[in-house]
Amino acid sequence: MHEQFYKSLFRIRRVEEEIARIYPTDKLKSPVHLSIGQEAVSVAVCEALRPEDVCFGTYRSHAMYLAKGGDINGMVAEMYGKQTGCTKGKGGSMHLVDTKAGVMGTSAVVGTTIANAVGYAYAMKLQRKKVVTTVFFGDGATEEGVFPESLNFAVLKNLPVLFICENNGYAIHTSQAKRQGHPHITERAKAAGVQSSCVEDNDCLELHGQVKSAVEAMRAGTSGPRFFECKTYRWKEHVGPNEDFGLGYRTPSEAKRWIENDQVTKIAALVPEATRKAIEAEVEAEVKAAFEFAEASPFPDVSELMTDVFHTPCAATPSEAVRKAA
Amino acid sequence: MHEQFYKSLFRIRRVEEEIARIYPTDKLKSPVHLSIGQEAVSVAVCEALRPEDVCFGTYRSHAMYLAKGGDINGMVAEMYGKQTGCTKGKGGSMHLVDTKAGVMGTSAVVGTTIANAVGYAYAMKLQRKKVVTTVFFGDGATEEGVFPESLNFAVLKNLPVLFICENNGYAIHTSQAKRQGHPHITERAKAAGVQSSCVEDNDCLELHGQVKSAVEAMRAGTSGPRFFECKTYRWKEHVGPNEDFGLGYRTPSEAKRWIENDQVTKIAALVPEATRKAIEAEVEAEVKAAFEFAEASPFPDVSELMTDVFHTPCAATPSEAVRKAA
Amino acid sequence: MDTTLCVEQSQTAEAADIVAMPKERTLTYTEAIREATDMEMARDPNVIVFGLDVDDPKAIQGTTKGLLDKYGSERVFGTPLSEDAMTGVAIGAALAGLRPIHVHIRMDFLMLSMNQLVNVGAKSSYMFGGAVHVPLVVRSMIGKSWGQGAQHSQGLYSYFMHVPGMKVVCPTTPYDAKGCLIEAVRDDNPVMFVEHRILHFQKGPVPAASYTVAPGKARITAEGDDITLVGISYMQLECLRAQRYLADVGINAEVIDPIWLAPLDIDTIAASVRKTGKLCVVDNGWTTCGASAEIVAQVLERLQGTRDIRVMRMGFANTACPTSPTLEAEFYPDARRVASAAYDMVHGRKKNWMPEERVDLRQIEFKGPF
Amino acid sequence: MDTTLCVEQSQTAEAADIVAMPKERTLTYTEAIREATDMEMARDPNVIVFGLDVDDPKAIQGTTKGLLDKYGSERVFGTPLSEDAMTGVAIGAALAGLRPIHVHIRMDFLMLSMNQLVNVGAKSSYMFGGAVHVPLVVRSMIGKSWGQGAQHSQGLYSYFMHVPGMKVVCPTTPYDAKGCLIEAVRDDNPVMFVEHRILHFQKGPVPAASYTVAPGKARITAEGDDITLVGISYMQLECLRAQRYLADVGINAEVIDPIWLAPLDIDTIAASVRKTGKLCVVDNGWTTCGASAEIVAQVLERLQGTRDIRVMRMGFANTACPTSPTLEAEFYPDARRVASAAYDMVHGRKKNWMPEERVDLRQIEFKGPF
Ligand SMILES: Cc1ncc(C[n+]2csc(CCOP(=O)(O)OP(=O)(O)O)c2C)c(N)n1
Ligand SMILES: Cc1ncc(C[n+]2csc(CCOP(=O)(O)OP(=O)(O)O)c2C)c(N)n1
Ligand SMILES: [Mg+2]
Ligand SMILES: [Mg+2]
Repeated sequence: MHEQFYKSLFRIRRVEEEIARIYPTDKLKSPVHLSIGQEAVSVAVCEALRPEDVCFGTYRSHAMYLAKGGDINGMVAEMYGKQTGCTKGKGGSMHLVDTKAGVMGTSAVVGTTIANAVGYAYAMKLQRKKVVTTVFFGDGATEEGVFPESLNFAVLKNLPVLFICENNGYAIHTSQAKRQGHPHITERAKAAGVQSSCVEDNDCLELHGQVKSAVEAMRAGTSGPRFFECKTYRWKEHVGPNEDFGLGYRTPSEAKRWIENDQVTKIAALVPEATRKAIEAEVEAEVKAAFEFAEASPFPDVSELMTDVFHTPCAATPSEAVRKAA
Repeated sequence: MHEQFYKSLFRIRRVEEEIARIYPTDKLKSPVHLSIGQEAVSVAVCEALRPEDVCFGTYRSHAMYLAKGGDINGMVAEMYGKQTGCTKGKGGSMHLVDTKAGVMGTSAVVGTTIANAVGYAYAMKLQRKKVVTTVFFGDGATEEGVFPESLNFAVLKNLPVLFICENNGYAIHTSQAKRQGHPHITERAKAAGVQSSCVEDNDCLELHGQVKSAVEAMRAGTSGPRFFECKTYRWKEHVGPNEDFGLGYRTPSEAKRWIENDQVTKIAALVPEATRKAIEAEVEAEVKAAFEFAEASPFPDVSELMTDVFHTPCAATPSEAVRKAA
Repeated sequence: MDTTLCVEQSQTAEAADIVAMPKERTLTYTEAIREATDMEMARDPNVIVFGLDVDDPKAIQGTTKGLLDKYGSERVFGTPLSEDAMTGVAIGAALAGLRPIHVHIRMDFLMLSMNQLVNVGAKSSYMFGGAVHVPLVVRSMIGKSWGQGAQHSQGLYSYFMHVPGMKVVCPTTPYDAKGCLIEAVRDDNPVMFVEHRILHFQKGPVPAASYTVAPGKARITAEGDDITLVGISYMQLECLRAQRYLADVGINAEVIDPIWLAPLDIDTIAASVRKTGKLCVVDNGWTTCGASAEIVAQVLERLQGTRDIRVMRMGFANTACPTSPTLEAEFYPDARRVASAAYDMVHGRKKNWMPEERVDLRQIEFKGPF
Repeated sequence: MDTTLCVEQSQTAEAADIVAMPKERTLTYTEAIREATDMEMARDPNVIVFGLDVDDPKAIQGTTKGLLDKYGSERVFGTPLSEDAMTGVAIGAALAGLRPIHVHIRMDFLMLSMNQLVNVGAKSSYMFGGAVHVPLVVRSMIGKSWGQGAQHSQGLYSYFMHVPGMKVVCPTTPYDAKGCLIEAVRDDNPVMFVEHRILHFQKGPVPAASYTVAPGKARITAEGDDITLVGISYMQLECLRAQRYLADVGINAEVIDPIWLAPLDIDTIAASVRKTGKLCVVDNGWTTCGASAEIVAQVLERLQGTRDIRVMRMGFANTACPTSPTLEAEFYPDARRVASAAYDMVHGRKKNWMPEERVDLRQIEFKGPF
C-alpha cells in the first residue's frame, strides 16, 4: 500500500515540478494551478476508489487527474496545446478529462462541478450502478451557493457522493477568515445533513482510512453523501510556477509547518529504499516520456476549431423552403 | 400594546379578506399571494421596528407592507393596476414599495431580497445610521444559494440585519420535508454563524419579545445579524383567493391546529371589547375607503409605459457625429 | 387559432406513418407536451423529468400529469428551490448518460441557472474535446398578462442563441410541441425548449404516433407575396391573426414560424424576403440584441446586393413588463398593430391604418391568479 | 496604439478645463481606472469598491491599488466567493444611496449574477414606479489568450444590452476608461463597465483633472470614405490596425468606437455608413444576437430606402474559446483578417488578399500564467 501511495504522490510532485521548470520557456501557454503541497488529498481519496468510480475537479486538479489514473501523456500534451492532449488542445490545463479513467472533467468556474457530481451520482443510483462519485473543490468553493444547494439535494436523495474540500486556507490571496464569517466548513456540511469530518494536517493515511470506510459504506448501500474537509497547504503561487511569499499575504513561517510535514517525504520514509529508488526511476522515465511526447506532438489543425461544438453535427440548414401541408 | 397589535393584525386580515371577496370580479388583474393565517409574523416583527427601519419582502408581503406602515390606498390601488398605486401600476401585487414607510420593495423571484437587505444593512452601517434592516422570506427561500451566501456576508461584516423566515411548511404545494434533506433551517443559520432561534406556533407575542430584544441589541451596536425561523401556516391557496385542501397536498386536519390558534382571535381576546369594537370600526372604514379609492382611481395613461426605465432620462443620442480631436 | 394550419407531413423518416394517420385527433399544447414526454419516457429509461413542482397536483399546467404514477419518483421528481445546483445536477446526470428534462415554470428563473447553462452545459462537449456530451432538455415558460409583471414575463431565449453549443426551440403549435420535444430529448446536446403560457391553451391536430420535428427547419404557415412576417413563439399567433387582417384589405402576407431559433433556418426566411422584399420580425422578447436583430442581420447578409429590402422589428417595449392592463396592452405587439405596421411597409409610408378588432381574431383572455 | 488618437475635447462642461491641460500626461488603462476610482471616492463618500480580490496584493491588475490604504476597509473590501449574493448586496447598498463599484475579474463569472442583474438591478427603477433606483457600477473583464479557454474569455455584454434598464460601456482607451468610469459612477442606473485584459496594457493621454465621457456618444477614431469599421472593446484596436493595413493599399476606412453600447450612438454609425455604403462590425464576442447583430439591424433600419448598403459581422468563431494557440488564433478576428474582409467588401468580391504582417501593428503578446 505505501508503495502505491508513494508512487502516486511522487509522480504528481514530479510532473508538477517539471511543469514549473519548463514554464519559463513559454512552451506551456496555459495557466497552471499547481497542487504542489496538496497531493496527499488526491492520493488518499483516489486510492480508495476503483477505476469505474468517477471524479470531478477544478482548475487545480492535476493531482486528482493523475491520482485517479488519468493519462499522463494526455495531460502534459494538453498543457502544450497539442492535438494529442486529453481535450485535443481545446480545454487546456483547467479542463482536464479522461473518461476512461473516471476523470469526468474539471472546471475553471469555482463550484460548478459540485453540482455536476451530485447529478452524476443521481444517475448512478438510478441506474443501480455501484459507482461512487467524488468531487474535489477548495475552501473558497464552499462560499458559493451551489455548495449548500448541492449538499441539500444529495442528502434529500441519499446519494453516494463524496465531497472532498481541499482547504488550503486561501482563495487566491485571501485567507479563509477574511471570507467566511464562521470559518467552520464541516459544521455547515453537518447542518445540511451530511455526515462530515475534518482531517487536519494534510495526513494522507488518516484521510485515506476515513475515506475508504466511507466509500465502502456507500458501495454497500449503507451510506449517503459524505463530506471531508481536508486541511492542506499550497506551496506555490495561486497560478503559475513560482513561490509567492513576496506578495505578503502569507509568510514563509506559516508555510514551514506544512513543508516539514510534506506527505511525499513522509510516505517515502515508509517505503524500503530499494523499492523507493525503483519507483522513482520508473516515474522519472514516465515523466520524461510524457514531456517528450507532448513536445513531439503536433498542434491541432485549424480545421479542429469548429468540431465538437455539438456532439452530433448540427443538422444542415435546409436549402429550400419547407413545403406547407396541403 | 395589545390594541396596537390587534389593530395591525385585524387590518391585514380584513384587507386580504376584501381582496379575496372582490377577486372573482376580475377587477384585480393581479396574482395575489395572501398572508391570511401568517399575519402574526409581520406584526410581531414590525411592531418592534421604527418608521426609519427598513423592510424587504416577497410576493407574499401584503402583511409586511401594512404592518410596517405602508400606505393602504397605494397597495389596493396597485392591485387594481391604477395610476395611484404604490408603483403607479407598474409593479402589481408582487412589487410593493413605500419608501416613506421603510418598505423598500418586494420581489417575485424567491430569495432575491435577502441579499438586497444585507446590502442595505451594509450601507446603514457604513453611514453610521442606527437603522435595522429586516428581510422576510419563506422556508423555500432558504434552499436558494443566496440565503447562505447572504448570511455569510452578514456575519463577516457583523451587520444589523434581521432575517425573518416565515416557515409555513410549504413551497407552493410541496412540503418542506420533500425539499430539504435536513429540514432544520435554524441549524443551518447557526452553522453560518448567525445567532438564531425558532419560534413555534405562530406565536405573535413570543416572537415580538424575542425580535424586540434582538433589534434593541442591534441598535445598541451589541448584536450582529439575527435569524428567526417563524413557524406559521398559510390558510389559503399559494396564489389566489381560495382554499385549496381539495388539491390533496395537505389536509384540513393539518390546518385545524393553526386555525384554532389564530393570532387575530387570540390577540383580540386580550383587548377590552369596547376598544376592540372601536378598532374594528375604524379599520373597516379605512379598508372600505381604500377599495373605493382604488376603484375611483384612473388607469395609468399609456404615456407612462416608457417612464421610470432609467432614473434620469437616458442622454439623448447625439444627432451629429462626434468631432474628432484636432 | 386555425387548427388546419401547420401540420406538415413526413419531415422525418419516422413521420412517414403519420401521413396515414387520421388527422382529426386534437390535443392542447399542454397535452402534446405531456404525451411527448410520456412516449419518450416509455421508450428510453434514461429519460427523467424534474424541476420545481413537476410532481405537484397542478403538474406544470398538466404537462407532467400522471408521469409520477407511471414512472415513479426516481424518474419524476420535484426539487428544492435551487435552480443553480439543480441545473448542475441536470448536466451531471446528462454527462452520466441520462436524458433529463429540467422544467422551469418561468423563463425568468433561468437567470439563476445561467452559470451552469452558459459556462458548463453549452461548453462541455467542446472544452472537453468531444469526450463528453450533455443531452439535456430545459423546458421553460414565458408568462403573459394578468399582472405577471417584470419578473414573470420575460422571453430571454436570445441569451441561449448567443452562446454556441446550445439549441433553442420555440414551438407554437401542439403538433410542433410534441415533435420538437421528442426531437429535443433525442438530441445529444443541450436544448432550450421555450413554451409560452398562452400557447399552452392552444388546440391543434397531433398524431398519436411518435414523430420528430427536425432542428433548423422553419415552416411557412401562410403564403403570400407582399410582405414576410416572422412570428416567434406566441407572436406567431399574432402574426397569423395579422395576416387575416391584412387579407381583408388585399395584402397577402407570408407568415413564417422559425420553430427552431438555433439552428435557425435562414434559408426559408431569406427566400421569402427575396420574394416579398419586406420583412417584419415580431418577437416575443426585447429587440435589442434579440432574435429579431439576428434574423434581420442574417437576411441582409444573404440578400445584400441582390435586391433592396425593407425591414422592421417588433417586440416587447424597451422596458420591464408593467402590470396594469393599460400598460401591458401597450407593452406587447398584437395582431392589429402588426397589421398596421405591415400595411405601412407595403404602402411605403405611414398610413395610420388600424383594423377594427375582429371577434374571431381576438387574443385569448388569460384569467389569473397566474 | 497611436496615442494621438481619441482625445476629445469638452464633451462635458467639466471637461472645459481639460483643454487647457498639457496633453503629455500618459497613463495605462489600468492606471486610468485606478485614478477615476480614486477621484470619485475622494469626491463622494458614498462610492465604495468591492469584489473578489480588490484588496489583495495584485489589486485587480493594479486598478484598485492603494485604495484600501486611502479609504479603509469599509469602503474597499474583498468578498467571499458569492457572486449571486454579492451582486444582491451591491444592489441593496445602491438602493440605500451608496454608489458601489462591484468588480469581477472575469465577465464569465457574471453568469452567477444574472438573476440579480437582470431581474432586480435592471428592473427596480421601473417595477417600483420610480420610487427607488440603483446607482451601481459593475466592472467586469474579458480575458484573452494564454489558454484562458472556454470559461475565462467571454465578452457577454450583449446580455446587458438586451435587457432594458442597464447601460453598457466598453471603453478602449485610457482616456475613455477614466471618463466613462467617472460617468458610470455618477449615473443613477446600473452600468455594466466592460474592460478587456489586453486593453489594460494600453497607454494613452489622460488628463489629470476629472472629466466624464457621456453615454450615447460614439467616437470616430479614423476618418475615411471607403468603408466603415466599427470595433467593439478590444476589437477597436484591431480595427485601427486594419485601417493602417488598408491605408497601405489605398483604402480609407472610417473607424468608429461606439464606446457606449447602451445607449448606442447609432447616429454616428449610420452617418458614416450613409457615406461609405459599407459596414463591417468587428465584435469582441459572438455575433449571434450580439452587439454586431444589433448594430447591423439598426443601421439597416436607418438607411433602408435611402441607399444600398453592404454589411459584414466579424466576431468570435461560433464555438467556445479553445486554448491551443493555433486554434485560439483562428477563434478571434485580427487586424489582418479584418483588413482582408474589408478589402473584399470594397472590391465587391473575394480577392484573397491578406496583408503581410507589419511589426508595428502586431498584437501585444500576453504572457501568462493569467
Ligand atoms: C465563480 C468564480 N468566481 C471567481 C473565480 C476566480 N477564482 C479562481 S480560483 C479562486 C479561488 C478559489 O479558492 P478555493 O476554492 O479555495 O480553491 P484553491 O484555488 O485554493 O484551490 C477564485 C476566486 C472563479 N474562477 N470562479
Ligand atoms: C427563484 C424562483 N424559483 C421558483 C419560483 C416559483 N415560486 C414562486 S413562490 C414559490 C414557493 C416559495 O416558497 P416559500 O419560500 O416557502 O414561500 P411561501 O410562498 O411559502 O410564502 C416558488 C417555488 C420563484 N418565484 N422564484
Ligand atoms: Mg483554497
Ligand atoms: Mg413556504
